[in-house]
Amino acid sequence: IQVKGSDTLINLVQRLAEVYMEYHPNTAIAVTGGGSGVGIASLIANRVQIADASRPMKAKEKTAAKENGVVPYEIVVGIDGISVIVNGDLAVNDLTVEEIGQIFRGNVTNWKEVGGPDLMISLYGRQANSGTYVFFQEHVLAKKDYSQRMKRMNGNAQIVEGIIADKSGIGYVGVGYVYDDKGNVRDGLKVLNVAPDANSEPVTPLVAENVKSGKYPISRALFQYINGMPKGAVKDFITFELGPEGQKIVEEMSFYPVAGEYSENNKKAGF
Amino acid sequence: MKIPWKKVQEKIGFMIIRLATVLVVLILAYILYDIFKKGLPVINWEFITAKPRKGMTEGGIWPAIVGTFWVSIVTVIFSVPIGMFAAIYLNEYANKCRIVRIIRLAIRNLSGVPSIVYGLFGFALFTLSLNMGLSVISSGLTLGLLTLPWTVTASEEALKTVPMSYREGALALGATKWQTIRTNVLPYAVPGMLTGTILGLARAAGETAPILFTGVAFFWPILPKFPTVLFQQFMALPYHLFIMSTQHHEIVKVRPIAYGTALVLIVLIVAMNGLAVWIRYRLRKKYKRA
Amino acid sequence: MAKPDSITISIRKQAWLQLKEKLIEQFFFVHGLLAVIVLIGIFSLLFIEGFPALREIGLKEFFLSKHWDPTSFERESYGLLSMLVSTLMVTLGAMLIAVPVGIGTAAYIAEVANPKVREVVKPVIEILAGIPSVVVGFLGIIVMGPLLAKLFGTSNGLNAVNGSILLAVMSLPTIVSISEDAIISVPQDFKNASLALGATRWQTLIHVTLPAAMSGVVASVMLGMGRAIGETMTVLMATGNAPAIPGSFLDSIRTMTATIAIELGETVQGSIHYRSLFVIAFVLFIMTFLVNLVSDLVLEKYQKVNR
Amino acid sequence: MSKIKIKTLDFNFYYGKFKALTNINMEIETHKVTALIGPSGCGKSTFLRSLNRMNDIIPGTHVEGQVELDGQHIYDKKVDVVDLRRRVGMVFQKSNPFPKSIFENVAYGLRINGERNHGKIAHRVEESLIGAALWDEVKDRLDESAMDLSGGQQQRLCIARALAVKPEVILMDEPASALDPIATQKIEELIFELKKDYTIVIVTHNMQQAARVSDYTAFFYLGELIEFGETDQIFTNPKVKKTEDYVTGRFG
Amino acid sequence: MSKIKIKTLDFNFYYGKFKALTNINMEIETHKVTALIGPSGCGKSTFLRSLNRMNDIIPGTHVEGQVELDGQHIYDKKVDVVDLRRRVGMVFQKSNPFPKSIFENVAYGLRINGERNHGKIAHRVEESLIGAALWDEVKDRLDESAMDLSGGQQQRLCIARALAVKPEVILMDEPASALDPIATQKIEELIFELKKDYTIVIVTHNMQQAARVSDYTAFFYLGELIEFGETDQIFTNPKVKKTEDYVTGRFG
Ligand SMILES: Nc1ncnc2c1ncn2[C@@H]1O[C@H](COP(=O)(O)OP(=O)(O)OP(=O)(O)O)[C@@H](O)[C@H]1O
Ligand SMILES: Nc1ncnc2c1ncn2[C@@H]1O[C@H](COP(=O)(O)OP(=O)(O)OP(=O)(O)O)[C@@H](O)[C@H]1O
Ligand SMILES: [Mg+2]
Ligand SMILES: [Mg+2]
Repeated sequence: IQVKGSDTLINLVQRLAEVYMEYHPNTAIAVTGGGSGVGIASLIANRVQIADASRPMKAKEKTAAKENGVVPYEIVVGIDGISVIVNGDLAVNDLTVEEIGQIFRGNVTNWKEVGGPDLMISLYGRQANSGTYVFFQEHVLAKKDYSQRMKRMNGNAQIVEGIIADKSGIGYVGVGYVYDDKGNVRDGLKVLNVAPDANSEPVTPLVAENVKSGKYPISRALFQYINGMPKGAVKDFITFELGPEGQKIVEEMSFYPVAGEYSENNKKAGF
Repeated sequence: MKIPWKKVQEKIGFMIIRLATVLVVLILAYILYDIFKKGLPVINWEFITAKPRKGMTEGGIWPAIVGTFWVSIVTVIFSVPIGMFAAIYLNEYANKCRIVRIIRLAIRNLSGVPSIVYGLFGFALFTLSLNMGLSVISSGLTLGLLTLPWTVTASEEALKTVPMSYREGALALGATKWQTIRTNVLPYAVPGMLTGTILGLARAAGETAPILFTGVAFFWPILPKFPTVLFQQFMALPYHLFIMSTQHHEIVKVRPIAYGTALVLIVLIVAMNGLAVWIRYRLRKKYKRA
Repeated sequence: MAKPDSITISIRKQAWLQLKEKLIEQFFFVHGLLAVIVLIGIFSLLFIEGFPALREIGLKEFFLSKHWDPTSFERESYGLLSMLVSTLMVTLGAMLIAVPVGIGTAAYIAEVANPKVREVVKPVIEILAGIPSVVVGFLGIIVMGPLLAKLFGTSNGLNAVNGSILLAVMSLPTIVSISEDAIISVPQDFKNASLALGATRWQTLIHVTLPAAMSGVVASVMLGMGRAIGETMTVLMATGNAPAIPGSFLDSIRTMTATIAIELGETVQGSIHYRSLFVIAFVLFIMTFLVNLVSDLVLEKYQKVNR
Repeated sequence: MSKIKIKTLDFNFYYGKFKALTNINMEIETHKVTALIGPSGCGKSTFLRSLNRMNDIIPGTHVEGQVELDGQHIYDKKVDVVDLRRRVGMVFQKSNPFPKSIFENVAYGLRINGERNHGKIAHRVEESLIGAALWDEVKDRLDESAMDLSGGQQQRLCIARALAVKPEVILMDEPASALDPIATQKIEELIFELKKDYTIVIVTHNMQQAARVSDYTAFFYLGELIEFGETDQIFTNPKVKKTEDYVTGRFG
Repeated sequence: MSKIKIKTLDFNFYYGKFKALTNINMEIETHKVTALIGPSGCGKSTFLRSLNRMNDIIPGTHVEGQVELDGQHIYDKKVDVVDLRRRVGMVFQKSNPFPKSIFENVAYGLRINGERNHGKIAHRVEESLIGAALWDEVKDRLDESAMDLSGGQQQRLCIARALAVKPEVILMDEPASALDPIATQKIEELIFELKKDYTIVIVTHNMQQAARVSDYTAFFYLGELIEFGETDQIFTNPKVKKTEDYVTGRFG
């Protein structure tokens, strides 16, 4: 089985594959990153069986798939809160979605404009092939373009490293990336509380309930796409992912297990 | 006449260029020092021979070593014979006609084409058009194309070191051209060709851009038998280092693994370089006697 | 001694031998031709894949627009300019460092160092040439980045300076080794003549040896530059990849090579985005082709002079 | 007068556009030593190498006129160059033994001509080494590398190598110029022996050597054959002023 | 008898362990031409290059004994080699003009010695070219590349270049061996002119040339100075048998 796509999912899926292969030594699973776009493009070209995506397929991609005779089925394997992070020393704790959007579009360039110190903001984001990039653009930037000054990092972890070293930095990563191996937020890092609008309470994504309940405004489902109804080894693998052991790994990797409407969604694909 | 000034000028000038040299040597020394210091503690038997475990935060890099090995094999099989044959044509048969000048121009330009462009070319040609998919073969052939100009040039250099008098001597005894080449040129050129080939291969083994789209995988711990392995994706040392330093979930935690990978990669490449230099050194000694 | 009893070879065998010789030559020739085929293959593939995108986007927008944002929700834009500037900028930076250091080193090991030092330094430089670009990029992220951030007091070290330094390291071996060859092959005659007139070794180096080796040295710089332009992984890892037109060397930049490496995977085959990456590759190809051509011409001239 | 082995007819030689030999007409006698002399660059080597078509391997050369070997035009299309070179052997200025054993050096020409029988080869190697007056010095170390021989021995080895394929003519281009006086003397004695069985053409810069070893002498100047005749006559009573100037050392 | 310019005292020269010159004692007179002759490899060039310490640049060499220039030991530590070489100029076997213009070639020595005044330089360039009998041939094309001159002109240019720094002695290592007879004759005439102002030491392979141009001749053999005396005496009435053999062409 070849799995390709989102870097947000890659470590999770790699781990899932690793454990799965321990039980099923006869099944080989290759996991490759590159970004959600990469995975979906490969699925459309029929080069992989499973595409990881941290965003839903775009309409354009669905058309392209149809033209190629590929029928994508959607599965949600977990839920991710995208945390907005800044350096631990920065005197800013809360922002609204609107403010964050302005910052990343390059309209707000100094921390003092959002109540922080007089410091030029330096932006950290992902590359355009990342699902996080697209998701963030859709939901936070209101589909407007990112500032061209944003540094496009190769991976989530690199953004974290960058922010820890950069007193004026702001970036977005999956919640899973902010913890160290003991489960605490990493030194030198601060996860902002985000309010949906100026009138609401800012909430932190670090509390699972906030994300699962949708109170935290920037959360999303983690998708996998397959061509046609899953069968055989692919089906077996996905069953494992969605099963108790799989979902435990999802939690171990600091994502949240599938619940609510997303489970309904999965039923359509036969799970 | 201001003779002392000339001397002072000489002293200063030599000092500056000596410093430049020291700088270059220091750069290398630092790179090696850093990687050895931080990579060596990681290296043990398990690191070399085990698969990655626990979300690649533990275990070893064996699949990446094997992947790099197989890709290199395909590269060699593709580029060495072709490169050698082309070199033989250029150095032994060709005379100064236009087509030969075009060939030389082509080779020199090929050696300047960026590796990412080879990657793109390999992706479009091998992976897509020729339907080889993401595989060792696609990547190996792409790297083969990349190394081809180096192999040709190195082989030609080796052929050039064979004195003209060996050829003349054989021809004057009534040997045909091919006999001359086979019995009195190639035997002396092959070690030199080997040197160049190893150097090229070492460079190819460290390349990432050409394999990026043609077959390398983030995680693919499976090690099937030959020849199945050729048609599947693979892990490779340079790419492994790339993801360990930029893509992984916890880059700080896996930094030791990154250092270990870098060390293995460097040792591999330096060893190959060393081998090549050693062969050449022995060769020079032999020719000096001649 | 007896009258020579010639080794006689039958006519038919002779004809066969001659045919065999011809066939063998043809065999080698075909392999030689392959290089040309590959070059033309690359050229035409890049062109054919890229051309439709260029027609769609338009030359003016492609080369003059500053915006590169093929996945934008607002307006997909394909402007090469910022990447072109970035590429040229890191390359320039790299050359500013590598050229003086490289030529100095080459001159030192060719003319000043005693042979034992040369025997050590030359292999060292060859090893430097062999260090993979990912390793250099890796050290760029974890060693050079923080160092530069501290040095310049900037927020981070993933910027054009970092890229330039790393590319300088990558192109040094080329510059040193080809320049050294050129310097060392300046006929001893010239140097002798200069020394015999009462010149110091430094004067000889500056006024006679280097000028005589100049075309080789220039060629080495061009080749080093070609390497810097085409280098991918190092810049991808260590320059921050911000696609804005850089204002200074302390800004993050994104080169043409990095753009291809980042974006190719996500594109749908045949889409404008996909094809636009081939156009970038085509532009890169032409750039390195020109650089090589120039160095070639220079080298050729140099061989003529030295004959 | 004895038989003519080689004859050139209005022979011209070109390196690209440069005419290195102009209208050479010369006859070389069987079992005689013919010396070619003349100042540097006058075309001696070019002429010599034209006789076994070794110049063919230099790109861009061409010839006009004819060279005959035993009456056969050697520049004819039909002629097999490989066979011609076997018949007209060559010894070079700088001795160029192959980096093989002494034995293999001499055996080389036999092997490439398809001889497989080891006994025959061994026999011919011995014969040739004896012919080159080298056998006694090397018979106990035939398996050692030819590169370990002294310069003079190497040159005689090259002669032995040439003899092994039983050529009819042997061309020598300054065979002793890189050798010390004693080695030179050995080579000169050897030439004297060899002319019993072979026709020899030798280029030399050393007038005394030409006078000592040759029967006929040809004086070249700027690509032309100025004078050709018996050695005695050329050195004692040259007909052309230029020749006289040259052999008496007044120029060059 | 006129003044002694250079004097060697039990001079030995080593390339590593190899002793290339043994116990040379020789006196070179001011404003005379001294020729060095001998078979190839006997140490003529080595000796010549010892006189301006050009051998210093060959690694692994060392000397024993002394060479005096105007009574000063030139191998002394105190001696400035760079200055010595300015005083003892050198012309090489293969003409080696720099790949610069004719003018710059001659001006080179002045410039590196710190001369900046263009008028002075131009004047000295003209003077030197006249001294080397080249002025008339090149005066209209001083800015052209020196590489475009003929071999003989190049060699005279090298002489002019050496003259420009006003040396006291000029060493010449087979200055005409690569030239055609006419160019050679020009150089020989030039040497005759130059000795009025300079002390000249010349190596030559050509006995006739030595006889024509030199006042004194030194015959070297295997690193030893076999005989040294007036040129006439050496060629007509040598005291040592070896010298006689050599000058009459009986060996070498
Ligand atoms: N490969 C070549 N290409 C072009 N010109 C050549 C070539 N070989 C020789 N010549 C020219 O042809 C002429 C004759 O050369 P050749 O080597 O026959 O002279 P030579 O009499 O043997 O001289 P020497 O005594 O120095 O060996 C010379 O002017 C030389 O420059
Ligand atoms: N750089 C060197 N290293 C070692 N030995 C050398 C070197 N140069 C010359 N020799 C040796 O020193 C001896 C004298 O050489 P030199 O060049 O002085 O001879 P020469 O008389 O000038 O000969 P020729 O007439 O051939 O120029 C020779 O045996 C030579 O092999
Ligand atoms: Mg010759
Ligand atoms: Mg000499």
